[in-house]
Amino acid sequence: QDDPTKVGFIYIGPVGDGGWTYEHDQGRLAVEEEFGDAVETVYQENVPESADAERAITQMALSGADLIFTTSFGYMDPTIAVAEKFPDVKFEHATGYKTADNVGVYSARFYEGRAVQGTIAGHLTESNIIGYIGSFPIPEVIRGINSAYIHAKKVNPDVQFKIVWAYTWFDPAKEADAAKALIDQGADVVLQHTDSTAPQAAAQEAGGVYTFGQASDMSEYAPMPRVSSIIDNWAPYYIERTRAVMEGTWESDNTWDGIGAGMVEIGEITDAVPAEVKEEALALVEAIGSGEYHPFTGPINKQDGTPWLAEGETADDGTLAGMDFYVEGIEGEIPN
Amino acid sequence: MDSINPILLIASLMVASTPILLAALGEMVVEKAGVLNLGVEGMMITGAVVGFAIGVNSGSSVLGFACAALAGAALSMIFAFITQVLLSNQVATGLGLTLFGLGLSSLIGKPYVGIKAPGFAKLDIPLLSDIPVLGPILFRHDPMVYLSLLIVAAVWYLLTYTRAGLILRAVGENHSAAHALGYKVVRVRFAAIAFGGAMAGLGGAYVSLVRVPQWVEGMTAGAGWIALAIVVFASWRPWRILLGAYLFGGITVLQLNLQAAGSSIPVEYLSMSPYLVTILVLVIISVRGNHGAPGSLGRVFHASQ
Amino acid sequence: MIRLEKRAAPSRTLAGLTPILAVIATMIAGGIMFAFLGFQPLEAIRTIFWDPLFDPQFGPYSRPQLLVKAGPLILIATGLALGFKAGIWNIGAEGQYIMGAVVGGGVGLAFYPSESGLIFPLMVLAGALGGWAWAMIPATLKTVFGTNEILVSLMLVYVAENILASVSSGLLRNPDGQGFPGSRNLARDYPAASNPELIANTGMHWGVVAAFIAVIFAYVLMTRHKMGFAIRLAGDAPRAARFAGVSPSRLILFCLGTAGALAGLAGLFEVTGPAGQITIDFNSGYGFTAIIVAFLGRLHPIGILFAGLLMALTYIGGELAQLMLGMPAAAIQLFQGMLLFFLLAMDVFANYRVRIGTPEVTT
Amino acid sequence: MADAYLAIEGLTKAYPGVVANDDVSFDIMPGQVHALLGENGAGKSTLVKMIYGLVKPDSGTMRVNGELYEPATPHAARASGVAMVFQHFSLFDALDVAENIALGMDNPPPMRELAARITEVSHAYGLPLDPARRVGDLSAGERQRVEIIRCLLQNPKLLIMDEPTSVLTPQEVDILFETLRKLSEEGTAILYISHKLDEIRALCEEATVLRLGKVVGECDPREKSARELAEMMVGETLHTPEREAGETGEVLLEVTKLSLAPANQFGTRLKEVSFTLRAGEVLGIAGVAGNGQDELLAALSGERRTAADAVRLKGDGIGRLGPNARRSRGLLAAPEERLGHAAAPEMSLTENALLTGDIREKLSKNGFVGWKKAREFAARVIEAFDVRTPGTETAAGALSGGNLQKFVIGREILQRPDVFVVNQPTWGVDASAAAAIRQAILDLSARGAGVVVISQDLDELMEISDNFAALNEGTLAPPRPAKGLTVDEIGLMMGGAHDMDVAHPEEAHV
Ligand SMILES: Nc1ncnc2c1ncn2[C@@H]1O[C@H](COP(=O)(O)OP(=O)(O)OP(=O)(O)O)[C@@H](O)[C@H]1O
Ligand SMILES: Nc1ncnc2c1ncn2[C@@H]1O[C@H](COP(=O)(O)OP(=O)(O)OP(=O)(O)O)[C@@H](O)[C@H]1O
Ligand SMILES: [Mg+2]
Ligand SMILES: [Mg+2]
Repeated sequence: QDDPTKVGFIYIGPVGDGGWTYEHDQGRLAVEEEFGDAVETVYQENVPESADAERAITQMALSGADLIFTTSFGYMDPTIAVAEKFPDVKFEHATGYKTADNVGVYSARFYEGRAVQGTIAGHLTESNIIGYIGSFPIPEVIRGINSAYIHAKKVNPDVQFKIVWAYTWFDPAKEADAAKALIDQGADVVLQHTDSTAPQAAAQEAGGVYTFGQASDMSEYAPMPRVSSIIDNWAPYYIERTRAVMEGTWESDNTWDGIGAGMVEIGEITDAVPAEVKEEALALVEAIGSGEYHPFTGPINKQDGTPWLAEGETADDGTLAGMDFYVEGIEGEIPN
Repeated sequence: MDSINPILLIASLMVASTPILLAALGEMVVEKAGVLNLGVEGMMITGAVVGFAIGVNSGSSVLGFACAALAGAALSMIFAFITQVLLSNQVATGLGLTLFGLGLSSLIGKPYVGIKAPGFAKLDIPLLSDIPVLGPILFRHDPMVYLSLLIVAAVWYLLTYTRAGLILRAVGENHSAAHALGYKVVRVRFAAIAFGGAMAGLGGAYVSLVRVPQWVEGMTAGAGWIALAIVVFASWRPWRILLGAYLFGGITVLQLNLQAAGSSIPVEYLSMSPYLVTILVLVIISVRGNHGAPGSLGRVFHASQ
Repeated sequence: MIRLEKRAAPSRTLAGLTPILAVIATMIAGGIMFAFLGFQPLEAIRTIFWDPLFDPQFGPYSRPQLLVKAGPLILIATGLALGFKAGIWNIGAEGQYIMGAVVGGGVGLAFYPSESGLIFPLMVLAGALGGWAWAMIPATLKTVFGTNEILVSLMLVYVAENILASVSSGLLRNPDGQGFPGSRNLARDYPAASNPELIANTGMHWGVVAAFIAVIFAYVLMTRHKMGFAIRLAGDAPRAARFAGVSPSRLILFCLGTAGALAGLAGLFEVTGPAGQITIDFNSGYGFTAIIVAFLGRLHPIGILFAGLLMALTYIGGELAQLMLGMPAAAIQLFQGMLLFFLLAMDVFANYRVRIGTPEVTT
Repeated sequence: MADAYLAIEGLTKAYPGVVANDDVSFDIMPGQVHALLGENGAGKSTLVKMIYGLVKPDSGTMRVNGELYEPATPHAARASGVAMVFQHFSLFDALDVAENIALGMDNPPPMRELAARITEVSHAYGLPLDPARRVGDLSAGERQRVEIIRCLLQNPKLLIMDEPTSVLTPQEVDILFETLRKLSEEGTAILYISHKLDEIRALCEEATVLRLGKVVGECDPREKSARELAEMMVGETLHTPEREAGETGEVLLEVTKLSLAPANQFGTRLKEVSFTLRAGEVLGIAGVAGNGQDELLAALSGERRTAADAVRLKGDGIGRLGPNARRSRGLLAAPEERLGHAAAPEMSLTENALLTGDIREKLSKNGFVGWKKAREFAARVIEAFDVRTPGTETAAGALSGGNLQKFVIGREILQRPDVFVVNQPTWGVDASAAAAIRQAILDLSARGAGVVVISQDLDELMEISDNFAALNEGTLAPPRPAKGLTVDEIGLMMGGAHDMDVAHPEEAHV
């Protein structure tokens, strides 16, 4: 049949958010570029994680989509529900854990990138205070905080983390305020796990504060304050899965890729970072990418001092996936 | 808990409060003329996108602000036409305006996503800004912060001491009487609504050009509603608008500072505190007797001829 | 010269006719806007208004979805309209909707994994109570202190959203959910707490049933009952209402309470059915959209029924337009804003006579 | 007449379904005090609104000093020397006196200067005013002064007064007349509208009578009796209310030391009001509006609650009961404000009948309204009180003031109250309608009910009351038998001239 393969995307935010949804849409465009007329892509933006999600996915399946990417955690149950009704359509759900014959899941090991950020941040800070803007207290974010903290501490034993929970993925004004509050509190490096560039702008205005791009490169703030970034690069995965559908080789899987597979990219480390620090960071990227180093390698204790990982032991994916504790040394409590 | 530096706190609350201050001042003038426009949010977001787009294209934030004011005023004219000429319900029309503004702004804004804003220089008045304590609080802001303070003073002066202000208040207080004395109620209200729109536009542009600064859909995130609350809170008085806006901005900034400083108050409570405090203040004001609402506020005026 | 002359009483014919005129005008203006954005206007209008109903591919699925989408809107708007009629401005239904879902869902989750048939009715009750209690805050503040209910109810939306974020990543979080925010799926994994489709492929669930009951209840209340008369009286002439023995406080408590309870019910039915679980943003703005529905329906229960369906149609049609034509979501929002503007603008014809020229002299 | 100040020629103005002014012509001489008479709806207000530039005539001309005069706005009218005191106040409660006055002037001097002039001129005319007071805090009489001073400050050549005296005490009326006479001596023409024919006879030297928009006569009112004037207006012979001096019976209503805080910031506090009302008695309570009449009515109707024993009905303390509980016990009331208080403007007459008739007429059952019964009740009111309306489904707001007043009073009287409290039963109602309403009140008392009539119209009170009391700043002077009271005595009971001085003509140089 000559019909182009139809690939659909369900987005949580507007494609114009410059962060999470934006990067997924870049992946969609990469699919179009790769296959040209052989594929047709459709997307629906601003789909709330509510009853609307199930309808949006169903309508997409009804419209003849062969493969549908649902790109937010909250779409998990709706994706499974729709997949039951459309056995011939393949579904890919981002960041979830429920699979079915025609539902695969995929996610990225952002914590690998956080280890690199932590290393750079630990070196750069002079006040020894690193600010961290959290979105929601969920395992992914907590993993990132832990990973960053462990590596910052490794290169700078005096380092201290100050964490602000914004309770949003994306609210520029709030993120700007959070960044300013952290800077007012003495932080000279600000890490963020929210998606807008507002913290970058706040840091630029304050001067002398380092930041890292999140989700997308945010290179417009390079070389300062943005000294590096974690980029979600979904393109290779989307191309690969689309090809699998076109060739009839698609099977349900559970993908959790990181730096090695190119799903997590480390954006250019700018010259604002001293050369030897940059070298050390790149070496870490290399080691993680090749699999010779795992960011969660013991000995690591939990915040309350109980041992978690013994010397040389690495964390298993199960514990990581549900991580709900800080490691030793981080102050404060995780909001329940 | 580490100490919070009050000087930095005051300096940053001034910036955080400026958008709602501008929008609330505009809305106060509108309400003083007897009109309740609930579309502040829609006008702000439109101002934000237009200000940003013009700022980026021309490279001039000043031009961006000017156009944002025009855009807010232009949008408010839809409201003015439907409520003042076609005599529709103001509450519903205002809500429609918000919906419309949100849609319009995201359409206009599509090409501007992910672009950096043009710079907007701070004044940083040389000697003054180095004065300890007062320096950072008073003399290291961008011109819009000063302009907003200037507008507070100007609105206060205008309403209290000038004939135009007197007529505006008269129209809002009792539109039938104002009409009987020969004042053009609808015309005065059109002007007030346009001013309110322009101020909301300015407030929005301040978010996209200075505070954040970039364009993102829905970026005003409810600031327009807060502005409306502040008008009541201030009992329709300009200086209290300033107080209200700074209080709200102050709590918003303070709660984040408390979090960053490792306060033991649970995060949920901190992040809902600005709204809870607003409710509390509204209650306190109403206990004292909520006077000052213009007599004709929200009522339809129809001059039968 | 064009002048408006107030009619002694609003014209009923025109009041019925203007919504239709408004829809047509919106289609025309919307068509022009779509053409501006580079879409085929007729195709866009057809996709929004026709395809969800009659397209062979989507119709069979979308038609029942209209009810699913309209159900909560109608339920909430019916309650809001009672207050609006009486001049009580509850614009915080979104918060009451959230609290209904949280309290009702929470009660259900507390009994997990019970299979008792009492669970669901209990949850319904708790949901209504949750919404009611949340609405009682502005109601009480207004009756005791005279605090402005518009602002308090609105501020409470933000508070409710914070509570929602907190409980969905804390208290009500699914213990088997790998630490992600969001409760257990009530619709899929907890049969005793689920609100399923009652008749297959109709979209009819308890929430829709409740919406229809609410409409009938409100209709009877407003036209036959003394309370409805009191509500209309208070809206038309508050002093006359007091003279007639209507207690303003009781009215405020009744209107806000009913609206809150209905919004709470809508939230409960939503999280136990179509949405399935309590998540950080399960509330997709129904509480605010319902305000528009209430006005589109001219605060009349039957009008609200149609307005809710119409609004649902533009949502679902809008989704199809996004999907099939690549139309941005914002264009749909703009379109809905226009619809409201046109309806409000056309109201003038029901309430006023439009005269051109100076009146002729009749003796 | 070439020397007329204002010459009106063939002025016509139509509203949908009614010609408010039909080919009206007359002249006003400089210095003349000219009365405009007519029933309600005769077109008086419409005519003066045209002169003041608020309403545009459909046809006809006006000339001022022989020049064509076509004011497009009140500003233009003021520029030509025309000033107007409105039938309904055109004041702004939340603004102060000086601001209110400034708003009525086209080129007011700076506020400080204006304040000085207000003090000066108001004293000169014996109408003292404090320019810094908020208008909402003023009594009705003082508010009237604001309107008048606003006009005087503009040195008008023609002063229009649309029913200015309805809120003044007799002494205040005297002072006003003094002022007007003085103005007329100085050459100011005055166009004076009032339903109080005795006033017209005392003040005016020329009268133009309107009926249904047409001029039906001109006369010198000093040469006519009030009855003749009224009959000119109505076009038929008038009926005077009759009463048989019946015996009064047992005590029905007892008010003892009734005190009440004002409902709003502009209200009046009631101070230990006491009186008793017997079966068959009509108690007239006089007083200038704003002296606590609204509060007294609210306390009696049940809209405001008091100590239980402050109000006793047939021996039972009912101070804590609401309006409906009082209705079921036989106490009914009719407030002053027809639209918005006694009746809901957008609702039909049927619904307005239900508004108070529900309890005694049993119009609802288990909370459900019997619309058929309500409609029948409304129809009975319309029938019995000759309410001119197309039908029971007409909105109350569509009725003329007099017809609505008949409906409101009729609605209560048909419910056979034991005690009836009414505030301003005939305010702004024309002579024939007023006579009908007064007769109905007398008939009610003749049937053994007690009636409290609160009114500013002393003639009315003298005509129908057995006992007479006056309310002044919330205090009620003890009731006295009406027979034998003089107008002067009554005026003093009402608070006299409220700190006014009688004008000293030689001082008044504006
Ligand atoms: N603004 C208006 N628009 C339309 N009609 C009006 C308006 N104002 C008054 N009317 C009409 O005027 C009539 C009543 O006017 P108004 O209240 O001045 O009474 P009136 O003519 O003085 O009569 P009455 O003698 O009974 O007091 C009604 O029939 C009403 O329809
Ligand atoms: N704005 C209006 N629209 C329609 N009809 C009106 C309007 N104003 C007045 N009328 C009608 O014009 C007629 C004259 O009204 P007008 O107010 O001039 O009477 P009036 O003589 O001043 O009565 P009153 O003694 O009650 O003050 C009334 O019958 C009224 O119905
Ligand atoms: Mg009248
Ligand atoms: Mg009149």
